[in-house]
Amino acid sequence: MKTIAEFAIGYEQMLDADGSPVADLPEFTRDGTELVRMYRTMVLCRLFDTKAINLQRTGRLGTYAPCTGNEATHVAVGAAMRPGDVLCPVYREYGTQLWRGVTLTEILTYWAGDETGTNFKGPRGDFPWCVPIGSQSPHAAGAAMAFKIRKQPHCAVAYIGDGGTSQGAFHEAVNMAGAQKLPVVFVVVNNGWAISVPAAEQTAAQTFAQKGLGNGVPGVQVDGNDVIGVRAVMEQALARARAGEGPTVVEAVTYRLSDHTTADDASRYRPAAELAAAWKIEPLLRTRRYLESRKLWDAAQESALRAECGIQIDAAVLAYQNRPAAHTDAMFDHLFAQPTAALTAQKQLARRFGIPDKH
Amino acid sequence: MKTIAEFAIGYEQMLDADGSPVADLPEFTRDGTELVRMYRTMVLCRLFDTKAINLQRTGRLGTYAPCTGNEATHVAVGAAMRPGDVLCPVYREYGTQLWRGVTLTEILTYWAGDETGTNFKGPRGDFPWCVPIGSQSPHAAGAAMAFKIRKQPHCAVAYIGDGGTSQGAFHEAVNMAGAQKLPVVFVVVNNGWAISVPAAEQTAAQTFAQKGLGNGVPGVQVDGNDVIGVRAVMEQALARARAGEGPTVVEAVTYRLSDHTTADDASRYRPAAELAAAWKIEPLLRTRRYLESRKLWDAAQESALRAECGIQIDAAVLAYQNRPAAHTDAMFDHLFAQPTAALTAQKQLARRFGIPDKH
Amino acid sequence: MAIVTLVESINLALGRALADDPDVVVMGEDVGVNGGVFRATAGLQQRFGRMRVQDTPLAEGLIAGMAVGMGAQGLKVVAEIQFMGFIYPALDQIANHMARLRNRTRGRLTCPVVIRMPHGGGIHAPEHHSESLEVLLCHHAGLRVVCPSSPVRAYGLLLAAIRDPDPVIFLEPTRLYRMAKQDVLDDGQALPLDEASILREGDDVTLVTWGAMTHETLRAADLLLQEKISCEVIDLSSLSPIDHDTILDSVAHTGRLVIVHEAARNAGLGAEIAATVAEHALYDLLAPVERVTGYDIVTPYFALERAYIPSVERIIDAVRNTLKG
Amino acid sequence: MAIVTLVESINLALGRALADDPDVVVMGEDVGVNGGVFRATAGLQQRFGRMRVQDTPLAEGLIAGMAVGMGAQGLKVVAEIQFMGFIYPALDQIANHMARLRNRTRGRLTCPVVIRMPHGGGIHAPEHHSESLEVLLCHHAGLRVVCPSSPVRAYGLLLAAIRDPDPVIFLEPTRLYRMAKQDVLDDGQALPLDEASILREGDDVTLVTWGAMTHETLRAADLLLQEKISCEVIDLSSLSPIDHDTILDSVAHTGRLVIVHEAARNAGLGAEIAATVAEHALYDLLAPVERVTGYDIVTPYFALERAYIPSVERIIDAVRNTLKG
Ligand SMILES: Cc1ncc(C[n+]2csc(CCOP(=O)(O)OP(=O)(O)O)c2C)c(N)n1
Ligand SMILES: Cc1ncc(C[n+]2csc(CCOP(=O)(O)OP(=O)(O)O)c2C)c(N)n1
Ligand SMILES: [Mg+2]
Ligand SMILES: [Mg+2]
Repeated sequence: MKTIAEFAIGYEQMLDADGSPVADLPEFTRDGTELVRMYRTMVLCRLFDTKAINLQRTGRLGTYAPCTGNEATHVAVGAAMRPGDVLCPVYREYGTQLWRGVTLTEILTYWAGDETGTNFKGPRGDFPWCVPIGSQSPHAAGAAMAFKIRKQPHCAVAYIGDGGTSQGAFHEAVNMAGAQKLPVVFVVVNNGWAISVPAAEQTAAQTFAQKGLGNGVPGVQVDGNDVIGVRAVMEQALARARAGEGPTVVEAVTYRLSDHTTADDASRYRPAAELAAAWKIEPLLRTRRYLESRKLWDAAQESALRAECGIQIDAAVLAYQNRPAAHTDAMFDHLFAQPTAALTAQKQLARRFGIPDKH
Repeated sequence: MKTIAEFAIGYEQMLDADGSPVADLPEFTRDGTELVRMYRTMVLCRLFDTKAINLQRTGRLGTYAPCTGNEATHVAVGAAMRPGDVLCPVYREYGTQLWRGVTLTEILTYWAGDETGTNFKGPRGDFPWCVPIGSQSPHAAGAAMAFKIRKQPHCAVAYIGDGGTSQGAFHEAVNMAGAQKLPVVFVVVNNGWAISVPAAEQTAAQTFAQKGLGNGVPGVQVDGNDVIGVRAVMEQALARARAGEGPTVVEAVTYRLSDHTTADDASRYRPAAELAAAWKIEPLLRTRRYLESRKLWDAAQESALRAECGIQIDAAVLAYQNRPAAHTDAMFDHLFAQPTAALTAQKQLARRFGIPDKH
Repeated sequence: MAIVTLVESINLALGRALADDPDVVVMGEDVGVNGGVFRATAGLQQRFGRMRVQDTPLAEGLIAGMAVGMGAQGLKVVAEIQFMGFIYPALDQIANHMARLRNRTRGRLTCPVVIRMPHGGGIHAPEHHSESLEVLLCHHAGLRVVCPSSPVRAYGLLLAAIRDPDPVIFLEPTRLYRMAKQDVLDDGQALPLDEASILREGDDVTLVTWGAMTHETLRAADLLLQEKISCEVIDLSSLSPIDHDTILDSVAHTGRLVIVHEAARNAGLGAEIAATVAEHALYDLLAPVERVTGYDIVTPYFALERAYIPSVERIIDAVRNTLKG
Repeated sequence: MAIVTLVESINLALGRALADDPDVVVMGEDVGVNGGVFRATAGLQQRFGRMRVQDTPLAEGLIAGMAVGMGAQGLKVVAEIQFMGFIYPALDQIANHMARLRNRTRGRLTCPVVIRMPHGGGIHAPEHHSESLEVLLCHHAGLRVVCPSSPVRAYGLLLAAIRDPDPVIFLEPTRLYRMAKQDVLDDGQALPLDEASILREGDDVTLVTWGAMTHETLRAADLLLQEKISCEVIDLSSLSPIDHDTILDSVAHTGRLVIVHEAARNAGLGAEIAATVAEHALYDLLAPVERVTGYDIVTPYFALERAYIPSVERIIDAVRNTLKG
């Protein structure tokens, strides 16, 4: 039997767990302020997570999906993208969204069950959070098709989780993007778990980077806790996409250091030892160490940063808590450009009964 | 960047287009009568196709999906399977079904729009034809899961076309089968076209054998016009599956020598030269040549066979035409084991109005 | 003025939309070189190129999902689903995204998308090619569902659907595709959405139907007229929202209502019409409402499809029942 | 006798079915070690092993499609969909295969499958976690759709669904999962399918509802009783087929009908009930039928869900309307 096709998956890591460079660092790392900005955003995410979980625990927020542990991937993807690009997130990639201009207040408002949180003032073209797993992948292919039709220099970036790659919609989108060489990058955030299902039980694939091979789309795996490595790999994938060479599947290997959401209790299914080991390679510390080694950062700046983040977060929470209360009209006003007769009548009915108390 | 995973796709061909062996032939080819039986079934399929198309053209059959050109693949798959296995076909793999005991009359009855055609008297466990493209793949994974749970030695075989591999359901099933090492083989019949869409536009993948790689499932490509090669590859894949080593994606490269169905006119979209070239490598002639080279076949047997097939087909058509006319009760009698009250009432109503004439 | 079939009028409207608006993109399976399995897109790829008239991979969920992504970028996607029985893989994108995007982003992102598909049976097609599933879409807020009954209405309603800034499901009555021809003026004039149309005025009974069933219903009305029974025939046209006012006005006049649809009876769209009358016109009713529908069974293979599709005889029978009352 | 919540009664029924019948297999996302996101399958994998209580990959279409393949082999699959808003990817398999397999093979292959899922809102869950989509399933012939209203009924109806040789969609009222406890005797006794249950007898108005809305409806009935308005409250229980006889008998007695459901009004299941009454009990009606339902909007995020879910006040208001008539 002769061999007619061969494929390989590469692995990229630039900063190891101690923050030591283990590869030639790319161009962008020359710019220290940029690196610091990335680190600052990572820390903001981490601290915001703590705050949001606390708000939920104290009844001031709905179910919340934390991002702790995945900050390097999220921030690096944001930093590699351009403003005109379109992001199709899942629900926990706050680092990317913050970089692109989504506000902490919008994030809280969304998790408080208020649609105004998805009306981003910043990245007007970005898709909101996508709860139905896998369904965002075709949106990215569609946005990319629009860019291709209009000959625009933009790219779409679609996130998906390790669990999400089991959804057919993801494969359909990857196949389409490959067939039409669409300007899109599919980022698989392999954080080890899909709620209680470990990645190893989700698929026989030894990597998630290879998820596109069946559909003729190349893939690369990167240490998702290495903010420099992820950004480098993303910049290459985005450049390739913009050059009309087609999509890439990027697997970022990281770890969900939190529960799945505040409604979940990972201790029911996840070995404590695995979690402890994951904490040893988490992304923030290694980034800080690297910045310190480059004299771009020190303890004083660290404590200053944490203080600033605290202030920024408190301000966001305040704005969130002071936002106008939702009115029943809001349920009816945005369904259609031209509302139907039935809707107009029902809107009056809803006004009449308002928002009853729970019994 | 270091390489962390490598994959290869092999290609198998045992009989070339002239019918000359180009590899060591497997065990089963020692059995001349078995080879002849395979050839006879291929010829029966070809002649049946002509008859069915003629019946449709003359208003005695509904839309029909021909199998001309794909007979080697279909018969070889049937010959490699065991009676206890379960087949999940698409709609044109008659060679496999005939081998497993489906009758010509049942095939005609199905395409005449009569459900009794799917109540196979032979392979009771086989799924009927599956029109919603891609939706049969999970059925095969499910049947395979049942075999695994019950520790039965059976396998499931799911067909899919080149176009069908674009459906997410196919990838979901392949991923599941890989993750649980289910006893199933996915056969991609790459006949070059999905109605008017050429395989090359359907995907960027250079082979369909690789469709499982993303989900950790190995694949092999075989000359689908080589009945010996296909059977050999299928026997290996089935043996692997039975041994608990998991699924395989088998791509059989063949060609749809007919229109998509009798409702299609391929001349609208398909280059005549491509069709002519495909006729030069079609499966029947090479099989016959090989049998002749082994003194297993000659011109007299050929004409005798064609006469026998004609008689067999005419008998099947007669039985088909003499089948009892469908009664309106049949629409109601098989929905539930326990019919609902509404159904019982509606059944009476349907009786009252019967089957009106067309106006 | 061209004398065309319904499917040709669809083709005219698509060509017009593509010519008028560079943001219009037609996509689907076999819509390109092949011009669609029913020829609805014949010649369009040749005229407008492979970017604006696209063959897609074989995946309905992908088609709908891409339409969401393209629509959010402002493209007016007109996607074809080859048969309504193949809509299921697209429902997640249609219901969870297309119908919701404007609402959940408070108007920031929208979906100016049309999804066209053949609706109903009667053409001796194979399994899964004859389904009437309008109610699955009508139940979802955020969608409009339209179903024309003639070449003229198909042309005008499809243009209206394409120009509407929100998602519209456009159901094309399969067995009318080539049945009757009409003069269609390709003048780019759209018909209003959200409105039913009265096909025939009458005094004794109101018949409400849509799509291909207008054919059997009008024929029943003809035959009944010979017995001096005068039927008002309403073509619902807009399956969501339903133009209840037109129906209620008619029932106020006739006092009798027969609803005819091909889809299964249980939880079919006819129930919504009957329910609304029971709520708002109870005292106008001189007789119980009647529904003449497909039976509550799996759409049969075509050998029995004529026994499944409501017949002229069944419609006449139902009208007689209401007159007994 | 154990005093349990509704979700615990589901767990008891699943455990009982797994213990009684080796062909029963429970599968779904996170149903194994984690015991399900609502704990409905807690402890079952530990008791019955990884083959009979299986975590699946994250793909609803796959779960339903595998259930078809396993069901055709005679396994009694009890599949969990994590929330009803995620049913869409499974609809192709449910509608095009599960509901049809027996019919299209003329009884040769069957699907003894149950698909369980939480139904409705009211628990402050994120987007897509509060949908009421029963009508999408009820419209499909070949399926039974069941929705219990209490721990006792959940236990008996789930056992009946699992033992039924045909596919059953089992909708579990999310906000009742932990609301009220009941004594549930784990005796393996099933309740009859296809039957509505009268929760309270009354003379003035018939209230028909199901699932979680039985809670608000009974409360409305309580408050109305204080004004000497006596309501008969019917828990539909079987959403498909509908037990119309029980409803028609009640309406014959009360002359008034109010239907309460959480799903959107347009083409909701309430329409089928109202339509059937308009056909078969028109002359029993002393007042127009009323429907108290979710509005025809996208299920709002939870900040407004209480404004969306029919309130006790809205039910009382509707009852008063029918009494005016
Ligand atoms: C279609 C669908 N099915 C089920 C769920 C419930 N659910 C929410 S998140 C999740 C697991 C997702 O895992 P993964 O894709 O790895 O993303 P992660 O949460 O780990 O970032 C599941 C099953 C859903 N949201 N959508
Ligand atoms: C879900 C679905 N979408 C569309 C169709 C219409 N259709 C029938 S066959 C076909 C092409 C199938 O091509 P392929 O998978 O290559 O199989 P082949 O017919 O070539 O054997 C299409 C689009 C269908 N049957 N099912
Ligand atoms: Mg994950
Ligand atoms: Mg093909």
